[in-house]
Amino acid sequence: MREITYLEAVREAMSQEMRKNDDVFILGEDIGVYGGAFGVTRGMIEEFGPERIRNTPISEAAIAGGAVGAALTGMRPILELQFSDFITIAMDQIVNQAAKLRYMYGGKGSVPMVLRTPAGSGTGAAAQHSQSLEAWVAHIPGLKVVQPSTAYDAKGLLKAAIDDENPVIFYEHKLLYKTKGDVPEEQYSIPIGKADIKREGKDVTVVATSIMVHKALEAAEELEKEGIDVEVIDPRTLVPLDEETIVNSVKKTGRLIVVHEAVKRGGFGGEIASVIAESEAFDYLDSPIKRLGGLPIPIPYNPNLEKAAVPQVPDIIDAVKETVRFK
Amino acid sequence: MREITYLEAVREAMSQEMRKNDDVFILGEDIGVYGGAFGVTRGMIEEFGPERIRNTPISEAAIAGGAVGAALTGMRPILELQFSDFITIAMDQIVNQAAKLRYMYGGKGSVPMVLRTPAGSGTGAAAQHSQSLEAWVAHIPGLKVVQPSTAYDAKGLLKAAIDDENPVIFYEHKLLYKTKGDVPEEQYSIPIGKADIKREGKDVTVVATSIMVHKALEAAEELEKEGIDVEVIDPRTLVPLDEETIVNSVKKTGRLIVVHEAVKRGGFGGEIASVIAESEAFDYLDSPIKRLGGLPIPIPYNPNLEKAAVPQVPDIIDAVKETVRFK
Amino acid sequence: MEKTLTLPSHITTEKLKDLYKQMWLIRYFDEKVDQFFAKGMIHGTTHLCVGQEASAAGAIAALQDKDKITSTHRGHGHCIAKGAETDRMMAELFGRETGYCKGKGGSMHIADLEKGNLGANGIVGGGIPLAVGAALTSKMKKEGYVVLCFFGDGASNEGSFHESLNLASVWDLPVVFVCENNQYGMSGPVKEMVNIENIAERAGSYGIPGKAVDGNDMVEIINTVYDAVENARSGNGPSLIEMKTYRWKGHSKSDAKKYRTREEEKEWREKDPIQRFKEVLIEEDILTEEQAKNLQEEAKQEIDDAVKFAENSPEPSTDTLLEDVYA
Amino acid sequence: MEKTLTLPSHITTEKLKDLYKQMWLIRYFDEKVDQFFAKGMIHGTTHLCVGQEASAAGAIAALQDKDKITSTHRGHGHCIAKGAETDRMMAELFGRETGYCKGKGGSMHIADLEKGNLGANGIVGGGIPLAVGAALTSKMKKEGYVVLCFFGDGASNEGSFHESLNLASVWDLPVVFVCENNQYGMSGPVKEMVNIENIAERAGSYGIPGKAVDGNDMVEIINTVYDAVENARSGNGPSLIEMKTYRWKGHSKSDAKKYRTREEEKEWREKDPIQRFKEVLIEEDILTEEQAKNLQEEAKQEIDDAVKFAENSPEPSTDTLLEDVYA
Ligand SMILES: Cc1ncc(C[n+]2csc(CCOP(=O)(O)OP(=O)(O)O)c2C)c(N)n1
Ligand SMILES: Cc1ncc(C[n+]2csc(CCOP(=O)(O)OP(=O)(O)O)c2C)c(N)n1
Ligand SMILES: [Mg+2]
Ligand SMILES: [Mg+2]
Repeated sequence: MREITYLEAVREAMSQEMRKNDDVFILGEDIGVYGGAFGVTRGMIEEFGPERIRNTPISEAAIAGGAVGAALTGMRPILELQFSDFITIAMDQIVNQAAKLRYMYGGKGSVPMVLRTPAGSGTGAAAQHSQSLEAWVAHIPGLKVVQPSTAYDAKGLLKAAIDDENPVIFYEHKLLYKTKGDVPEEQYSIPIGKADIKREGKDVTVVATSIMVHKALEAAEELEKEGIDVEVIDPRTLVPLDEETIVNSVKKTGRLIVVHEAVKRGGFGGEIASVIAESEAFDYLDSPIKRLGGLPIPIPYNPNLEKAAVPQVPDIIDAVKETVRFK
Repeated sequence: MREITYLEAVREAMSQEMRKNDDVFILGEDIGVYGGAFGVTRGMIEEFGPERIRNTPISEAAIAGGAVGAALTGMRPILELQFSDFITIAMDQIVNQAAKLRYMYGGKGSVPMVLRTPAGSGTGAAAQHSQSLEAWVAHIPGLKVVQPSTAYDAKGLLKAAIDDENPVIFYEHKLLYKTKGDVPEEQYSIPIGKADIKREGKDVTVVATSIMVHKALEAAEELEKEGIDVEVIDPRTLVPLDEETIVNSVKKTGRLIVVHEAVKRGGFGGEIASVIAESEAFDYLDSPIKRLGGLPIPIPYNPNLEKAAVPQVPDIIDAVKETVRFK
Repeated sequence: MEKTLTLPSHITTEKLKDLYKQMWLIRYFDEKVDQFFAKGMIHGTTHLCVGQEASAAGAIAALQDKDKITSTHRGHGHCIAKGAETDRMMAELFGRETGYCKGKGGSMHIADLEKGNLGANGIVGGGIPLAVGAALTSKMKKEGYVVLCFFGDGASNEGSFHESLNLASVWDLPVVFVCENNQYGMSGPVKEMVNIENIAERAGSYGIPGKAVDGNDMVEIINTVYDAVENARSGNGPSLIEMKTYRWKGHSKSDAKKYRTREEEKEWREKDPIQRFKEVLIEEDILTEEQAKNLQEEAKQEIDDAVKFAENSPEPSTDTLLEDVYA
Repeated sequence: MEKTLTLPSHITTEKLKDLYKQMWLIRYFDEKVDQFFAKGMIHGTTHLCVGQEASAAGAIAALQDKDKITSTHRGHGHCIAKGAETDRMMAELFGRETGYCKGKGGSMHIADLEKGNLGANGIVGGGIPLAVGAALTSKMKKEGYVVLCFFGDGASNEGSFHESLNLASVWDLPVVFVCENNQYGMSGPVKEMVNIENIAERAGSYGIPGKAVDGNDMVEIINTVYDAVENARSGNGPSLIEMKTYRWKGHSKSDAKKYRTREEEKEWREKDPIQRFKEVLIEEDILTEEQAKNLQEEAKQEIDDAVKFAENSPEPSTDTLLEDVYA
């Protein structure tokens, strides 16, 4: 299989679908000749033209609401929100409109749209451009929430998201854009709601999301040298969450660590930890569940500080050792 | 001591402070002669005049940002956001500005403002006017989050919030406005970050927030008849969270149930449950931690449906029994 | 019987009679709702458009069936004018299973997608971006419909208004923005919330036509909206129409109307849009007094029947609670 | 040496010379930053205002010391003009402990509260409501200062622009809104993002004065801003000034500038604001060629020193990570 980057995988998923389905189009800031802030749509306006690759004014509320209105009336818009931090401006349209219209209308209408947006720190863009706010949308009934960690997953999940009849918030991680992986050329779909065991192991389950999947895998390799066998599970989608895969893993390993980049306090890790603690897996737990997440601070600018603000490989290694050592 | 309503307690806290401190003022939609959507500021424009009781246009982003800018330059604004659901429109100013300015500026400046806002369901106002979104702001470093459940707490916590040098999100519950309680006439302050044990008990700890405190107390009374002794803890503030009080209680009872009205998935209950599970109290747990929260749906209009969407007294009773019965 | 009125050709004398009856339907509907709320027979809140019948009936009369509307919290009139069945509307207000939203939406969320009513909206300004999106669909799919977007004077101070009008303008979309200026928000007088004479002047910011009309004059409304809609349909882009009118009732169910005088109310009641329309129709020999009376009676009867239908309809089962969130 | 130029009285010939040097400081500062980014010596991103020196230096020259500004992501020029020390600015870009934000903020978050610079802002349009709030403080505390609020052409399409200008207008606040129209957002040409000739026309929506000026003409800028500021100071409320200018560099560090032509860039380089200002000063006998050269040299030297200061400053310790979140 061919290797392409995560960024190319996202672009390919969109391009292939747009070739087949005239209802799909993209709107967003600077997605035309500029190619978007991270270059994801580069080249697309040349192929699809400005009607389907719609450069918008800097008006996050209107473009989000515009996508909702277009979706409600028969289009399948993909909204590129330039940085996921800017969802703060589009929040009403996403949460009070997109997520709720169908329910409020008593089951009429649907809002088949995808909001794609880059999240996370590590680029030196500081506090207003580096957040991981997926916990907000995961809290809102009516939305689905996807966080691919690999090029392969990105392509397959984006296809599924575009095909979904509901609003899907699709988080891309800035630092993953340039990572490469094997990706089939043809279209394929990864079901939304299916976790992936990225590494099998028997001593401890690490549930990691987005970029933390890679850090967990790195940690696992280190730990293997010390004879600790880590299972790494990537939920891939937070809503719906594949509880079954995680429960089964914990029943096997008896230990659970949850890692995300988002601030730990109030992050989705609390949800995952609690769901497992409330499940049949509770009886199998040999040590307390551990959560790793960002510090309770805005993301700082200085690169050393920035790195120290979110979990890194050594933090995961330490957490695993502590968990495995318990009792 | 005199009995007044929760609503009157909120108003009194503001009025007393405004009489003493010229820097304190209120801004918000319809807070003038109309008295605010729920009547909280009724009579205040007559006492303090339109300069300090500032009726605003329907512009949630600008009024939130206006409060931030005023706070940064020496005022102590209280922003009344008409319904807490509308924070979706003010989110950028609260999250990207108010919460982060001081940190981004390297510890310079402060934003002493209070955003007061009514939350919760039960009034038939349906999906866009009934949410409990406190988990969002509790996830954001730089904000403090307060949720009083009684008239007494409302007055003392609001005084503390106004005195605080940081942005405080102060959630009032619509159904609590008319509830009464003993409230001292003089000013007093309840420290932000101190939980309150609303009822002592030895069999199970129920941590409940806002209106759920009352439902938990009702449940406790019922359960007492069956010989089950419930301790009810009201954290009162989510950020900072008084972990110590909860940990000590769980060490005593060995059982924990967390109840909030907000949607369970991704709600702050996951945080509380996880914090306790990660603490020294873990070893004392005799049964799995249980969370009760809203169903994963927008709040429906029909009163029966509306009630069924969030935890009620019988749900708490059932959860307690199940927990106590465990093993 | 020859018309000497200048009106669009699809406004036949039959249609004019229908419109007269429709205005009464709107008025009786909302009068009934008012009574039921006063008696506590309806849950939640409501916003009545008594006095504003012309802006709803007149503006929508200018449309073709395939055209769409977005509505507001004060949406009963728009909904009836766009062809909704009053019995299912009333059932919705009663929270019944037979209601437009199966009892899940209530007054602020009635939608009738089949008839092109994209829904009322509880968020002030929330529907404006949706209208832009629906217009985008029309343009991209060449569906030939125009979207009529209703909102209030208060809503014109929301950021969504600004962003949406700009977006519709630069994308040349077939949408007509209709500001129903009823002189107040909830309580805020437009004179204190806006520093210009006519909200229609705001069209200048977007390079689109803007026009203020007498919002209680059916003939002027129909003609003005018709021209704007057909202009939009021809590909000439959006425009903004302001209709000066007045709500006779309080903002919502509990409103002492302290923010305005009884004299002002009286003045506006004398500009009763139904009465004025009747005078035109009689003057033009389209209607006799007797026929007018009959139409009014028919309307009253329809609303009485709607109430019976609603009262006799079953409550939704709580089994439906979790349905309709996702498509 | 007599001035024949008409300028506000506080603009002495000394001040004019300072301003000339200041423009060079701004240019050299950003040229250096550009080089360091190209070499990968600075982390993150940056937005350079080379070519826009007049709008920063000229507008701020019109202020009194006690006046305040809010700035943007493209804020180095504003910051220098408001009196910041270039060494501490450069240190901030290097992420050093001696920087304005102790390395926590970076380019987009430099603030200098003591000098009245309320801060750059990473959120497009995010600073506009802050300016309104600061102006409210001035009015309520009778502090007599005016706030100058900078933002770009792109920002004028954000809802925050609309809400803020309206609010400032109805509250008659001492704030002057300055739109630096550099013809593009990140890539979006103002001509495609706005359907009017001058953004200044948007003042009409708020009943405030609006004026478009040549943003590369120091004299016109100083006089226009001075009049607006003194008008605001006298209690006559806000106004909007648009400065037509151009950014010579790309939007941020990686920008192929495909959205514009090299010819257009050349045309605008010929309108170099520094060169034009020099010509005026020489024409007016305020400066000789030689003096001009010296001032330019001094500026260059200051920036070279700033770089040395930054390079020699220590990195912040990760021990400071958790500090500065709360006051
Ligand atoms: C975003 C938002 N802010 C505030 C409210 C509360 N609210 C409901 S209706 C209303 C007044 C709206 O005024 P206008 O747009 O003039 O419409 P009218 O009620 O006069 O028809 C307000 C403030 C809301 N529902 N949504
Ligand atoms: C709310 C928001 N949307 C988008 C961006 C990304 N962004 C940063 S600068 C910029 C262009 C801003 O254009 P303009 O206001 O004209 O300022 P200029 O960069 O031209 O100085 C964009 C889109 C942002 N930082 N914030
Ligand atoms: Mg109104
Ligand atoms: Mg620009």
